[in-house]
Amino acid sequence: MSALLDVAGVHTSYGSSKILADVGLTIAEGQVATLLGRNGMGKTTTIRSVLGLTQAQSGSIRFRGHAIERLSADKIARMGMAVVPEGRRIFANLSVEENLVAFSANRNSTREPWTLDGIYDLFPRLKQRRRNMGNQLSGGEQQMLAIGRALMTNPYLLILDEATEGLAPLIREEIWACLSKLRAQGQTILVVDKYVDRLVTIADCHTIIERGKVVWKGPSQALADDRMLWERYIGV
Amino acid sequence: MNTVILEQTLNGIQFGLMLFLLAAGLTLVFGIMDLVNLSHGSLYMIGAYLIATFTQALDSFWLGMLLGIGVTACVGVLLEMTILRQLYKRDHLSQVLGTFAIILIANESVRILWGPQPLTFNPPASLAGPVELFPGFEYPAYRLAIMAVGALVAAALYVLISKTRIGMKVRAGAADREMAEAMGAKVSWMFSGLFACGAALCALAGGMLGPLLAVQVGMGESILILAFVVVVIGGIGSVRGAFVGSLLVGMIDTLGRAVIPSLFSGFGPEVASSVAPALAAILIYLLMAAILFWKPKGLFPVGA
Amino acid sequence: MSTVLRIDNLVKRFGGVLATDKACLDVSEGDIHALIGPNGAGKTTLIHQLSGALVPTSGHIFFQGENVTGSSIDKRARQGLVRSYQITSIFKPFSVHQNLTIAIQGRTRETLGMWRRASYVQTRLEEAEQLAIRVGLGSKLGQSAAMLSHGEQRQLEVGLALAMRPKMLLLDEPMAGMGHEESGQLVELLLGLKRSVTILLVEHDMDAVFKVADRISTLVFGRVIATGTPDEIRRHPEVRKAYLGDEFEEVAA
Amino acid sequence: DTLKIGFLTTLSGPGSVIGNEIRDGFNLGLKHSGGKLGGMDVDMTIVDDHQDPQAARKTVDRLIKRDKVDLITGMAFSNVLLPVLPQILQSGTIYISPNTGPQDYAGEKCDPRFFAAAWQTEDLPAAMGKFANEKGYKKVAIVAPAYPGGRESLNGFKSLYTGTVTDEIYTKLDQLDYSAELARLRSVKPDAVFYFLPGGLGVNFIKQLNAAGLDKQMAILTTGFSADEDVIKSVGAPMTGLFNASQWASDLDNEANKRFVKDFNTTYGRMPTLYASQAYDVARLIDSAAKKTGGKVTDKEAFRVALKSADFASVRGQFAFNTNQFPIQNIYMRQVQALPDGKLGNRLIGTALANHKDAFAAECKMK
Amino acid sequence: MQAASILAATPTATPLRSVSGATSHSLSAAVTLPILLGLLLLPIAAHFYGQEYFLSPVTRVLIYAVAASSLNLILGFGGMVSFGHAAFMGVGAYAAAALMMNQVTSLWIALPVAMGLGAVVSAVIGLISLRAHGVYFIMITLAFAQMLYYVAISLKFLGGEDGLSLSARGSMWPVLEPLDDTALYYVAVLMLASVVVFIQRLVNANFGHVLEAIRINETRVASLGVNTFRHKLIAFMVAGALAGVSGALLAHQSGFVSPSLMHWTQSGVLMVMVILGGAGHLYGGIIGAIIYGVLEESLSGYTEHWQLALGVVLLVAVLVAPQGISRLILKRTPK
Ligand SMILES: Nc1ncnc2c1ncn2[C@@H]1O[C@H](COP(=O)(O)OP(=O)(O)OP(=O)(O)O)[C@@H](O)[C@H]1O
Ligand SMILES: Nc1ncnc2c1ncn2[C@@H]1O[C@H](COP(=O)(O)OP(=O)(O)OP(=O)(O)O)[C@@H](O)[C@H]1O
Ligand SMILES: CC(C)C[C@H](N)C(=O)O
Ligand SMILES: [Mg+2]
Ligand SMILES: [Mg+2]
Repeated sequence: MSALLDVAGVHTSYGSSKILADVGLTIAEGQVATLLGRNGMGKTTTIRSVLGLTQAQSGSIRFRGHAIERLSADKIARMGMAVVPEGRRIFANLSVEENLVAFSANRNSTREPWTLDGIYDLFPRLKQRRRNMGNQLSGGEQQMLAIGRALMTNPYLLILDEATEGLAPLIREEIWACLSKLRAQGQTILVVDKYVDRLVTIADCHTIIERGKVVWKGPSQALADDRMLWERYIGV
Repeated sequence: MNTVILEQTLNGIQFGLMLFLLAAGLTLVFGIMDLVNLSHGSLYMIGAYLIATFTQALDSFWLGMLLGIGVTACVGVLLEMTILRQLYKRDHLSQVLGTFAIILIANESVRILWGPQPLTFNPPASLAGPVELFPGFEYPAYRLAIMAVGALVAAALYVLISKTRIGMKVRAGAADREMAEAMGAKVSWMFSGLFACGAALCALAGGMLGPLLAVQVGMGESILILAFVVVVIGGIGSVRGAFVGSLLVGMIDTLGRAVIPSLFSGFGPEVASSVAPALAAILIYLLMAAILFWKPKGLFPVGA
Repeated sequence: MSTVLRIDNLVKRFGGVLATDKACLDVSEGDIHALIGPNGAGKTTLIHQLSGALVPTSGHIFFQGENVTGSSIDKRARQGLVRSYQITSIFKPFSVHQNLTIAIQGRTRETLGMWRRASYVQTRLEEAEQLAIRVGLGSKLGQSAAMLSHGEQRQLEVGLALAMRPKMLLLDEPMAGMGHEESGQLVELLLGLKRSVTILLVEHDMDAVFKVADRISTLVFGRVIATGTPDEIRRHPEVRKAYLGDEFEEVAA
Repeated sequence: DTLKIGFLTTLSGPGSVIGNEIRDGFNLGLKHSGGKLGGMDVDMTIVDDHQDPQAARKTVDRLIKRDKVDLITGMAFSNVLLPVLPQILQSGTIYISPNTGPQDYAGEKCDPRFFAAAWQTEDLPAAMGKFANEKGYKKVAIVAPAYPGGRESLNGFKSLYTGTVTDEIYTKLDQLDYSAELARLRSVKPDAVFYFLPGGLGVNFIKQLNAAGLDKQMAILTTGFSADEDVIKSVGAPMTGLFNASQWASDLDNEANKRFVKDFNTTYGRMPTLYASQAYDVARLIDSAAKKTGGKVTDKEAFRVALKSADFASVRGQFAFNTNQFPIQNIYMRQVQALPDGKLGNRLIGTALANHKDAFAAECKMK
Repeated sequence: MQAASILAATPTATPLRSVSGATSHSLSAAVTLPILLGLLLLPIAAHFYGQEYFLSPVTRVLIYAVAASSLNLILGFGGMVSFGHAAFMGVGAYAAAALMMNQVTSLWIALPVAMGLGAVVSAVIGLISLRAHGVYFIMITLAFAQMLYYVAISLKFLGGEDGLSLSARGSMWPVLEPLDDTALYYVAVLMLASVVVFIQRLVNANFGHVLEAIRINETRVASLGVNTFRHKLIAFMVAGALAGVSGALLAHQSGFVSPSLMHWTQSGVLMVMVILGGAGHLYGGIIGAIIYGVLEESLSGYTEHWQLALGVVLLVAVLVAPQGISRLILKRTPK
């Protein structure tokens, strides 16, 4: 399996404050990887750097074999990367259905792309709300919509930044189940989430960052075995 | 008596539809790019000047119109790419200052290029006279043509914005530009395209109204405020709202000017001459204040 | 124990959507009362109505025996009914310290002075600093709120509500976006407030809810379908079906 | 010695045609006086007043206090002139009006330093009122902008018209769309419509009136202000046959006029309008008066007396100042016709009011 | 407090700013004193060089500086972008003209009356429009200003559209005769100085801090127990009152009032001054008014096309000094 995403030596800052120092991360095709760490450690910043939303000062980011660290966000997205962003960021002036349809595409040329019906099967709640505007949804409904919106582009790499924030336990479970299903279908995924106990059962490999630096990398088994790591870096 | 009401109604619709051409571009640029573009009126002026000049040079109204619209769209894109683009991420205040500066520059440049005196040009000869709509009722053919153009553009715009995927993407870019880019939208191109559209609509309005009114420096500002009123009444970013708002404003303005003076005629022409026109003008603002009082986000609020 | 907050047949309609459907609820003084329910059940809508941000279609809200259904946000806040927001709502250009001093100004109603320098009020500055420490932002005092991470902003959000020294706090998903450690701290904080402040807590983090709540109500489709102790709720079949799910026991265990 | 002139006029907006004519006419008069006035070099500051009194007041303040001009002239519109005139007169500066002649300053407020060299605002409309009687129009609707010049013009028309005024319509001074007013006219059905709409306003009015087909339903009456060469040029054939009153005509038979019309044509490539003729006369008037005082204007009183004697060859033929320093002159009737060269233009057809004096001179206490 | 444990690890990459209660807007003596001194000496210099004419435009600029500062209070500090501020100036100006018509010549009467009227009119407008937000607020204030504009046009006894000339300048005890240019100039200087001091105290006081918080997040301030509407209304009235005073002074300075004083373009110019100078900066209104006024006066002396130059200057200003010129010159970092 080749690396779908390869991040090496990335430094990123906001203005004068340096946030990331020498972050590295590799995700092979078909893998589910996580990025873990406490609040404010730079998880979102790493994701933003990868997505091209925040320009990295230095370092290399390769996606599907292309160097993307200087590309614009929209270019990177069209290469097949989609994000469920922190805070959901639903398009408030589009209806639920328009949110899903507006950017739908088959970017990874799969034979069974996600369709509107597929998303509605996954989240029946959205189907009930299909005519509502984005800003007329509850927090959790917005979260479902954000996931659906990302899936509708059929990305090579799906990035979830705290995608279970604000979801009811039942729905959260459905998301985990959905991730497992996606993984089974060969979807490559990068997840940031605080439910580490769930992630170790779903993901293949993990990266922990602390104050902008990678402090640990390893497979699920290693993480599951080492409770010290949890306490030290994730605060569980 | 009935024909007066009919004629005034037609006048109101005609004025409203022209207002719509301006308001449509304004509301899109405002709602979608979140840009308070005071210089929208300048594009209307530039369009009118270009069309007047081309019409005279080519001796054909429609050719002049076509060429003028094209060139104005280019001017719009140029303006967008060089200056306005820098203003998108700024707050509304900077945008007000920046686009106010553009008004000054545009006005003086036009004054230098074309001189301070208004240009006049005539509608195509075929539309110059009146047509008899039904026995005993004549109405200027040109004003009918204006209505047709306005209605056509309104329909096309509505479909483009609310029914196509391009329209959705553009609206998405409006709601959250960064997120739209992260979804793969080339927002800067979309915005340039949208701006070109807005400029073209301005030119169309300028070209259609030019023969009726006058092509002069400052013509943009006087109508700009009305266009803003329309945009706000309709709900910022809503093409449908702009349409309804335009017709409302056009109607109220025309009917106000027609009816109010006769209400005051009892007080003698002296009073009527000073109070009536002022009152007629107040109506529009009263309408806006009232609408915003009941519907604080306009008639057709959009999004957040 | 007396009832601090009484919700009586509250209804809120958005066009065709019944977001709150004849909801009834009593919250006793000093309790931490958790409100759970599926996404879109109407929890946030209820909080909006309790705080005064939304006007109910019908029904009544009584706070400390007084009908507050129609009164404004600020009036309720002055009476001691204070909320935090699900979507973070802080003064982003201000520093953490400034955020908190404004909140204290609101509580002490020192808002109309036009001559004396506000920054000369030493006690206020000190209180704000103490508050910052309390919500875990002691080291970020001078940093502008915009530059805090998501989780840190959530901490500040809670700080603003606490600055009001409320009689009753309405917390809408205060833990969303917080890491385990921060959630843990917040749980400690809430436990510390127990008895002195009545709390209505909306939260999807069940670990936290079961740890702090005295009573739990479950909202489904705008109706309160069950109210009880944590144990009762945990075992309540309808709640499990609508919200917790079957796997929950193993997760919570 | 130099003569400092502040020349303030309207050079932009719908009224700019008028200001433009006034400036060009004055410049030609200056040229015909040998580039000097009364033998003095002329230092002239030309400023656009934008037809805005606030702006005009600032400019006048500067002209008087900073540039210390000897006299001011140029303004086209009464709504600009009236607010600035007190400022000018209080400072002792002479003002010679090449166009508007408001009623206040013809009567009670008449002032030794104020000269109206064109007409009193009621004069030409009054002639049209008399003409409407002669034509036998029983019902006339009248239209003007709501501002002093407009109100006075309609008063002027009414002063000699003996039929019924069916409708008195006032419009906004910056109005360009007359659809509402035209609809009103259509419903009132008068025998004729008299309108006073200076500059571009008049152009739009008559164009829109024609487009609405109203020209076939009522006779059209207007003054020279809305039927002169500038208007004919932009409106064209529909103007044919229009009667209009003016104190001047391009085919008035006198030497001064022939020279003026010919040279204006060669210098500017167009026929002059009555505005140009008025301003031309102002330049010639200043020249004559300054000559009389021996090239000195510092003696304001002497210069004033010299101006009042109006010892110059007006393009209007006979011309004299009344006691209120407003003109005594003939008002002619003209008609728009195809001229011998095939172009459309005004032709003199008779005298409407001979040796006309304005109606307010009696209220003026000056001798 | 058992929960007081601070986060174990926090990134400290961001530099800590000095800790103060809230934003501070100081009146730096190094800037103010020389300017004040210069303003006080200007007439003497003008007389010496025989350039008295310049007192008129400078007085005008100072009067506009008062109006712009009052607008800056609500626009820059309070976030209430009023597009109708010229209306309050107009109200003050008409008040002064009406008093003058009735032989009330003392500015000691005219100025307070204009101030009161400005406050009353702004209270009425504020009561209705302050419920709106953002662009809708802008447009509602515009609507009311336009209504006042047309009311002024229709009021025959105040001159209607044609305007009203003041018969003379007012007097101001201890000067008992009509003020000349120099005296009026000093009145304007005094007025501006007091307005600046007042605004400076206000924005640094409790009220100012709350006002700024309202600008940033009004609902949040309300949920902190503050009646935001009342605070906005008070600020709006203060600004309206100050604008009224400046209008009265302008009437006496120019000797003529007309509806065009209230035209929306006038409100636009006031806004441009504030933004140009720096919205929310203590000196924003003043610096904006001065730069705008000086540009207008000086450029119009050089070229008929001065508006082109003015436009270019404004455009450059907005591109290089997004926070306004005052922040550029005075190097005060924005919050
Ligand atoms: N726009 C910004 N400007 C300056 N600093 C920022 C900005 N956004 C985030 N930071 C800082 O960068 C650091 C890392 O933030 P980031 O959002 O990447 O954290 P995170 O790991 O995603 O945290 P969380 O779990 O709370 O979302 C934080 O300390 C935060 O204060
Ligand atoms: N302005 C609105 N217009 C129409 N429907 C709305 C509006 N606001 C909320 N709703 C609907 O009302 C219902 C209740 O929403 P609410 O935000 O209260 O849910 P919630 O219980 O807080 O959910 P979550 O746990 O996901 O935050 C949802 O179905 C939502 O779609
Ligand atoms: C004829 C017009 C140009 C001037 C008009 N008589 C006035 O008094 O304003
Ligand atoms: Mg994050
Ligand atoms: Mg919620």
